[in-house]
Amino acid sequence: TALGPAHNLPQSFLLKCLEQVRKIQADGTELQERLCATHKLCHPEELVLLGHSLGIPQAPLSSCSSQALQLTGCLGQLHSGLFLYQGLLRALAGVSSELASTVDLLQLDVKDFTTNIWQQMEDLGVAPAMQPTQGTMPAFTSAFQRRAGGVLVASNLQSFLERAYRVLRYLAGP
Amino acid sequence: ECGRIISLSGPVIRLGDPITASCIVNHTCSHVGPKSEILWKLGTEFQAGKQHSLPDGTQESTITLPHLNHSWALLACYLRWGDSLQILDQAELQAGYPPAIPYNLTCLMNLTTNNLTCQWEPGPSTHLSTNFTLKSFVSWDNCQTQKDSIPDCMPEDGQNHCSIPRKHLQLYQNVGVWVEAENVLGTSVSPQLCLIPSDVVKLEPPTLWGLDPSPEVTPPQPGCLKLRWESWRPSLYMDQKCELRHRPQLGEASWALVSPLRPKTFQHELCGLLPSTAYTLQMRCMRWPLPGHWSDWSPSLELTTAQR
Amino acid sequence: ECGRIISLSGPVIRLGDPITASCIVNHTCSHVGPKSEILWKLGTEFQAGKQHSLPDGTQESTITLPHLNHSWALLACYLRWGDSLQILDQAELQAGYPPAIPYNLTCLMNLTTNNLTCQWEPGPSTHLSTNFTLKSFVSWDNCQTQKDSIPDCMPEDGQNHCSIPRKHLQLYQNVGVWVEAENVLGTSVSPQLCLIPSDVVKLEPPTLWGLDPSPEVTPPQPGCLKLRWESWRPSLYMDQKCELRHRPQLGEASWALVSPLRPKTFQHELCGLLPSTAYTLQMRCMRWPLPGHWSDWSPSLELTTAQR
Repeated sequence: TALGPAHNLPQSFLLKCLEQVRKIQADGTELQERLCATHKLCHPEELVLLGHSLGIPQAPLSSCSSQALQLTGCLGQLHSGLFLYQGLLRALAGVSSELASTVDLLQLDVKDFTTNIWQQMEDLGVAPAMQPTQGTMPAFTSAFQRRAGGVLVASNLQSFLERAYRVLRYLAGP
Repeated sequence: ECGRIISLSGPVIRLGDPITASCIVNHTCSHVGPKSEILWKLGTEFQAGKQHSLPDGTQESTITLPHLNHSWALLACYLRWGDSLQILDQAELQAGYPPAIPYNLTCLMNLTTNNLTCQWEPGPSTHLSTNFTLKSFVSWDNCQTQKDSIPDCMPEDGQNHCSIPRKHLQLYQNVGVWVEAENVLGTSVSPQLCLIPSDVVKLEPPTLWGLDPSPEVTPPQPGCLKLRWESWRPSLYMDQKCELRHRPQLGEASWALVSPLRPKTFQHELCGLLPSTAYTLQMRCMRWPLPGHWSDWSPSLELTTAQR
Repeated sequence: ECGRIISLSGPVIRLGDPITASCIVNHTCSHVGPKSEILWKLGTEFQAGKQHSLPDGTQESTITLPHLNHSWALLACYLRWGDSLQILDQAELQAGYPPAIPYNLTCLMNLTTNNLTCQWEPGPSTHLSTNFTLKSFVSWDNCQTQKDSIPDCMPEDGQNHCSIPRKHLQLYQNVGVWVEAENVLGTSVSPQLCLIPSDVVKLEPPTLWGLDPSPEVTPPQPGCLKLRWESWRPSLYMDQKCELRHRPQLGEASWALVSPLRPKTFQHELCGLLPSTAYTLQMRCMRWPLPGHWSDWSPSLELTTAQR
């Protein structure tokens, strides 16, 4: 059912989600700025070819589009997407000493947000019986690939969060 | 070995409790006559004990000290040997109290260090080496049940605060936290706090700037000031409300308050003030509408209103 | 994997040496046409390399940089793909120098910390991470042969001094000590010092006191001063000689020297001075007759001679 702003999500849950999205966006921007400053990897569009060869997956949010918003499906896709990004960020481990703490913080904040969504799905009784398991992650075989992967993952995550923010903003109402 | 102390009531006792100790002198202690006198020395004071012989010729002296009024003392067992006094053995006596219940436990989430720092009042001194441990766990209900464990947080020696690192925290879930105090005489546990880290974020004050006239900034009207502000950068991801207070620098006027204000603005004209008067302005912010604490007031900004 | 850099002359080279690198693009890199152009970017500057195809269709571009004039640079291999440039790989280039020979190695025995602290000059910067190690051994001859080994002393990052703990030292035996510097381009070794720790004790200055008249101390004669001194307490076990220097506070008189003096005296009358004149006095001491270094001069003591 296409839901207008009327839905059974608690306002405090939505406000927390909006705050968490902003926090993760800030973490992501920090990572992007450091990758640019430290390793001169500043433009994801220069890494499209590498992205293809590394096979970095993207997370769909089709159930969250404002034209065809499907709440349960949207929450599920939000959770799966965040869960995917947790895995991608973990695969970046060892990216470089300068970036390690930034990636760790980003991963912790994504994990917190994933937990919040899962808990809300449980409260609504729409959570799958089993927590999802992580699919195969790209294998970064060099320091450069981890850094380039960092740029691509951060850039994809920012656009994912942008779409998530729009639907959460819509659900939270004016 | 000629003799030694057997302390009956433990090396560490409660301050004020009596201590009983006995010292035995083996009959095999060759240099010693059968009826040699055993003496006790507590600190610098000699005392006699009750001395008797055991069937095998061993001499035993027992002493009961009504109450130890020092938290630490040396108790020595002497033997009179000719006209000298010989130390046979020495015991360190410690006295103190079991730990009081730690109280006033409070926690703040620090966005710079990303730690949850908790502090508490340890209560009166126990005179004994007492270890404090900050215990906590993640809970998905209001701290009735544990969802995830968190490693114990051991404060640095003598400190009554401890910081739980970000990696053990879930910022938007409940954390049950309490303090355990332990020494040789016992253990005590503080009441448990149940809090959500992101609700106890410690906000640093916002920053206030005056706006100098420039192409983009027209000079303020008489009796007005132009300023801008931004809440503490690491907290910008939080929705916040802020309040501004101002008063003329001179005189004893009380603060006037302007509230609520957005956490960030590039140009704000504050009017209704006395013309050509020097004003002191301060601002503070708070996470809102989600729960939070007020930051401290920002350092003062001094601005003078335009002349009529 | 579409392509990668194979740097032929190592990631770290001598500053000024040429660098040759090549980048290969696999023919399997599906999205890529057979004859795509490979470009290089050093820092922010694009450069073309010599490009050719290998029998298996792989494209290879080789570039030779005459000399690297930065100690650190990023070299990236790009592929022209449609109207965009795609990064295939990136290498961090480091250039610097092998370590110079450390010089001016000196050591002092510190009687407070009981460490033998040695310091040296590292020589010009190598632009590379360079580790310094203080090596030493105990010798019963003049450092020709090793009697006992001493563990390597690793200075803290960036420091050019290191302290050998007392437990590794024999204070009255020779110690052979030198510095080794190492980085990825090479190793260098300083000349070896051969010293006896107790001969290089760093003495702190003695302490000087004026003597106020009292029952035991009769007031000084006109033109005389009464004082006492004691050399630095931790060094009192050493025979020492000390020297005193004095001069009127006012005016430009040069120091007068009184030497040699015992390291400790309870009462010394210094005469031959101008009456009712304020004098500045300082003292220093040195281990003697055994070898040693002069301490610094003590802080000044101001005393005024009695009137005529």
